[in-house]
Amino acid sequence: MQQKTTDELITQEMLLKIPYRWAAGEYVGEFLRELRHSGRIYANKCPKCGRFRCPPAPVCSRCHTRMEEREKWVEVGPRGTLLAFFVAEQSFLVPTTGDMLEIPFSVGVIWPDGAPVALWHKLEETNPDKIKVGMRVEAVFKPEEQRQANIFDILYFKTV
Amino acid sequence: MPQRVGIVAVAQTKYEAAKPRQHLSDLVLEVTDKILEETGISLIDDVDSVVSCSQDHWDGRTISSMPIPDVTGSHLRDESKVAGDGAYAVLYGMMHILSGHHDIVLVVSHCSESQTDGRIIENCAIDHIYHRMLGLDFLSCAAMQANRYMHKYGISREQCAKVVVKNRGNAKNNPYAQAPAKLSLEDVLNSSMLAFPITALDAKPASDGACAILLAKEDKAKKLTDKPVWIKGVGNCYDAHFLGDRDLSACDSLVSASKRAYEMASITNPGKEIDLVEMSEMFSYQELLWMEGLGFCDRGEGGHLIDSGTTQMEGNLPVNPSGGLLSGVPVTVAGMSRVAEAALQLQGKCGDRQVPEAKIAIAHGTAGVCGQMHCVLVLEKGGK
Amino acid sequence: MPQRVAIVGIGQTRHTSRRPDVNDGELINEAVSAALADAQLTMKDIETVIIGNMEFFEGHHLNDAMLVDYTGARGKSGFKMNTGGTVGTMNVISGWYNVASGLFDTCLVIGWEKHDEAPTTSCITTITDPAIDRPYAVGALSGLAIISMNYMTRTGCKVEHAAMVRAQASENASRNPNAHVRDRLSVEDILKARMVVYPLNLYFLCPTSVGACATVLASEVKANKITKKPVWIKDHVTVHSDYSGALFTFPGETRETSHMVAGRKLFQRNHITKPIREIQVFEMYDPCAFVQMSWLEDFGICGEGEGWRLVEKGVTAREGEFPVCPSGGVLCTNAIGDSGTLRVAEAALQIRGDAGEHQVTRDVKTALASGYGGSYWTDLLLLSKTLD
Amino acid sequence: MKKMGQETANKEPIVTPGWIIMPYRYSVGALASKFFVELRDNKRIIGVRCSECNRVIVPPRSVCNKCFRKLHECVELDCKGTLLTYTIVHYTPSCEWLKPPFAYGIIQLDGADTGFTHVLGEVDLDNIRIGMRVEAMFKDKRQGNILDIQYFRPLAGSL
Repeated sequence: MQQKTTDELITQEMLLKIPYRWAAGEYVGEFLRELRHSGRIYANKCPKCGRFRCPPAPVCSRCHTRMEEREKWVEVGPRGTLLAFFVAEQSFLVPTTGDMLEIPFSVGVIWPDGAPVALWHKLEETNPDKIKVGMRVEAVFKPEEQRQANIFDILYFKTV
Repeated sequence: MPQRVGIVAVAQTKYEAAKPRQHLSDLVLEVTDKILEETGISLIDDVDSVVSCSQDHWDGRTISSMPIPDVTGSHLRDESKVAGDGAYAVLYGMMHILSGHHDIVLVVSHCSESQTDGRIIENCAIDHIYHRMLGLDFLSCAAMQANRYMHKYGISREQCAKVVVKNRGNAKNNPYAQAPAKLSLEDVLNSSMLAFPITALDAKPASDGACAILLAKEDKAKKLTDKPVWIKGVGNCYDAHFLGDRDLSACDSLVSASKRAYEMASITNPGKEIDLVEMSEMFSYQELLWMEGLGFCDRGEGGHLIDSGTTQMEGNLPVNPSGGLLSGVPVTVAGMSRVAEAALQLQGKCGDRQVPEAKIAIAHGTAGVCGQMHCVLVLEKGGK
Repeated sequence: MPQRVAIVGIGQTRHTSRRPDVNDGELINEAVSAALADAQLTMKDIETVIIGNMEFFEGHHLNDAMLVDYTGARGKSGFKMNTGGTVGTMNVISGWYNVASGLFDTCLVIGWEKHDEAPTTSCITTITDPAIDRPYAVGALSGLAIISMNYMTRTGCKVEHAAMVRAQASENASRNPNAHVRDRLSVEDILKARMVVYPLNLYFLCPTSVGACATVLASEVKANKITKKPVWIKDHVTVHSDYSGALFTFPGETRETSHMVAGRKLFQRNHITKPIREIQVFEMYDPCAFVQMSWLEDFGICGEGEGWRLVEKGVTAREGEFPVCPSGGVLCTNAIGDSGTLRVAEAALQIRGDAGEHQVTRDVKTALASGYGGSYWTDLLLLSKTLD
Repeated sequence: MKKMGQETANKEPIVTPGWIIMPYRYSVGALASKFFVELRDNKRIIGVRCSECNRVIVPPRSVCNKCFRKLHECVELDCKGTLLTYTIVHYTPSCEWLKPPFAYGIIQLDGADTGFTHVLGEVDLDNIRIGMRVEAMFKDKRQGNILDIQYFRPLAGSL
C-alpha cells in the first residue's frame, strides 16, 4: 500500500454529561433544612476534644467521637470575620452546570461568630481593594419562600 | 516463615437499591464503626493505615476519597486510595503489612450506584478512540462475551438462569443481601431482555452500600481475635482491553491470577482442596465462565458444573452462599464484600448461609469490561 | 520476607502544554520505553505495573485497564492509585509496597497526565463536596492562596522573595530539557505578571502540562544485577489531613500541618537530626512560589521564618548548600498525575549524577522527594545512594 | 437526648441534583489519524502489522500488546469479514442516536488477526448468525471518526 505520508493529526471532541443525585446525608441535610426554615447556620461540637464542625458532622474528624445529639447543635453567625478571600477575574467552566462562571466572582472563607470553623461562600463585594482579611461580614438569606434547603439559600455575605 | 496477614474482622452495610439518606462518608462511617464495636480497637492508637477503594466517576468527585479521612480517624495519619475494585484494596492493605511498614490496616470501600447512570459511567471506561462513540457499555459488551462463550461450548440460557435462581435463593439467608428471591427458571428466561442473551434478572441490579475489613500482622491478629482468617495466596492480572484482541469464550487473566494465588497458597487441586467460592459475577454467564477460569472445571464445562449441583449450597463446592453480586452488591464494594463473606464463612459466623466445616475459601474481585482484570485471594481458617 | 527496594530505571517525556501528535497511551509508552531502556530491561522483565492519575482530567474511568496496550500491563499484575496531587509519589510508594512485600521482584511505576484534553481548573473544582462548597471552589488556587497569605502574615515574607523562588526555578528549568516552561525570568519580569488569585500572579503558579514519568523498581537481589547505580528508597511516610485541611489555625490552637508531621516522623525514625546538613537535595512538590518557602519550614529543614531567608542567601539554588527543585520543580512543570513521580525520578537522577545540565554542584548521597495534593495531603520519600 | 437518626427519620432526605459536564478534546495520535483519514477520504480500513508476532492488528495501535514493539507498517484490509459474536440491545445506550433494538457485532475482517467491534445494520435482528459474512457500509458525509463506518451489513447471499 503506498505510504501517502499524511501528517494530518485528528482530534476528536466529546462532551461528557453525567447526571448525579448526590445524597447530602442526615447531618448536612438537617443543616440545609435549617437554612430554609429558620434562616440559621448551625455547627456542632465534639463532646470530647471540643472541635467544632460546620456544617455539623456525625463524628469528630480528630478523635472519632460520635456527635449525635441534635439539641447540642450551636447556632453560628450570621455575622463573622473574613479569614481569606479570592476574586476570580478569569472565568472557567463550572462543571456542575456546564456554564461559564460569571465574573468577577469573589469567594470568602468566613469565621462565623460562635464557633472556630471556616465556611466557604460567595461575597457580595467583588472589588479586591474593598475586601480585607479580618473585616466583618454578614450572611444575607433569600426570602423564606424562595429557599429550597440548599447552600444557595444564603445569597452571599455582605460587608458590614 | 514470613509473617502471615490475617483478617480480624469484617463489616458490611445492608445493600439496598438506593440509600438517599447516606453521604459516601456516612456509608464508610457505618462500616468503620461496626469494625470498632466488634474488635474494641481504637482508630487513632491501633490502626496504622487506611486503604480505601472508590471511583471518581461513580462518586461524581475527583479524588472521591477526600471525605474518607474524616470518618476513619486518618487526620494527620496514613491513608490512601486504590481504584478498580475493593479486592485490590485488600491486596494493597496486605502489602502494607507484608512489607513490615504497617501492622494493622483498615480497608474500606463504598459506592452508591443509585446516584448516577451506570451506562454512562461504563461507557467512559471503554477505549475513547475507536469504541466510545459507539455507545458500548459493560452490559452490551458482556452480552457479546456471553454469546461467544455460549455459542462455542453450547452453554444454554437455562444453565445461566440456574445461576440466578441459585444465587437469589441463597440470598434469602443473607441479612445484608439486597434482593433475595425465590425464582423459577422461567422467571429469569422471561424477564425483559436487556442485551441478548442477558435479561434483567441475568444482570446484577444497581446497588448502594459499603464494606470494611480489618487486616493485621499474624501476632497482632491472634491477639485481636480467636478466629483469624489467613490470606494464604493472592494473584491478580490484566487482560487485553479491546474485545477484538481477546478470545471472549475464555478468561485468560483469571486463569493467570488464580494460578498465582494457588501457587502461593500451595494448592494443587482446587476442586478438592477448596470448600467454597465467593466470586464477583456481574452477569449470570460469568459465574460459569469464572469457574472455568478458577480451575474448578475444564474450559466449556461451566454449564455441566451448574447442572451437576456441585455449586449449590448442599453441593461439595458451594459458590456464592451469600447470594453473590446477582442479589445486589455495588460495584467497587463487590470484590471486598466477596473477601468479607468468605472470611465470615471461615469464622463460622454465617448463620443460615454457613457452609459447614469450611477451611479454605476463594474470594474473587474483577473490574473492567468483560472481566478485564481479576484479583483472586485464597483464605484459610485460622485459630482452633 | 520484607525486601529492600531500589529505583533501577528512570524515563520521562518532554513536558509541554500540548501534544497533538500522541494519544494518552502513546504519551505513557514514551516514558515507559525510556525507563525500560534506562534499566536495559524489556517488558518481559516487569512483573507488576502500578499507574495513577485523576480520571476526570482525561475523562477515562478505569484507565489502567483501558491503556494496557501502552503500559505493557496485559498479562501482568498491577492496579491503579488515585490520591490527588500526591498520586505521583503514591505510585512510587505503591510500587515500593508491591516489591517490599515480597510478592514481586520488579515493578513498573507510571505517573501521567494529559491536561490538553480538558479544562484543568474545572476538573479540580470537582474535588469539593457538591452540596456545600463546590460552587465556591476555584480549582486548587484557593488553597494555595490561603497558604501563601498565611505564610506572609506569619513570617514577614515578601512578594519579592516569591519572585526570587520563581526566578531560581526558571534558572533551573532552563537547564532541564524536559521541563515545560523553561524561559529565564528576572525578579522584575515575575513581579509584573498579571494577578490570577491574590496574592498569586501568573508566574507564582504552576503551568498545566502534558507529560508522563515512569520508574522501574527492583528488589535488592535484582537491583544489583540490573544496574551499577541503584537508588535505594530508604523510607517513606504518608500523612493525610481531614477535609478542612488544617488551613486555618484558630486562637488557642497550635498550627500543625501534614507536612510538619511527615517531616518529623521521617527524620526521627531515620536518625536525621540536621536535615539541611544530612540531605543534599530536595525535589519538593512546589505548585506555588510561596509554599516552597513555607514548606521548607514545615518539613523541618529550617526554623519558622527562615524559609525566605534561605532563598535570599541562595542556599536553595542549584549550586547552593541545600538545592531545592534543581529540575525547575512543579513551578515550571505540572502534569498533576506525573509531577509526584517526576519528583522522585529527578531526585534519583541527582543521586546517580545523571541530571546533566541541572545536576547540582554538591555530591549527592541522600535526597528527599515530596508530594502534595488533596486537602493538604503529604507524601515524603527518603532516597539514598547506599543501603547503610 | 434524641439521637440524630430518630430526629430526622421522618423527614425527606436532602439530595443535591447536578451534573459533571466536561468537554474533552482527544488527540488520537499519528497512527489512529492515518486510520481515520483513510476511512474519511478513501473508505478504506487499515490495520497495522507486527512483523515479530506476524499479526495484523485492527483497529491499529502503535504498540503490539504481545511483544511491546512499536508498530508503523500499515496494511489495507478488506471491508468484508466474518461475524465472531453479536448482541441485540433493547435499551437506549449512552449515545442517544442509536435507537433500540439494534445490534453490535465483533467482526473478524479478512486478513486481520484481531476482531473489530462495530454496529450491525440492514439486518434482520432475528436472523443474525455467528459466522455470517458481513461488509462495512460507509456514510456519505464522513468526519474522520469511527462513525464514518455506518454499520456492517450481511453480505448478499451469505445467509
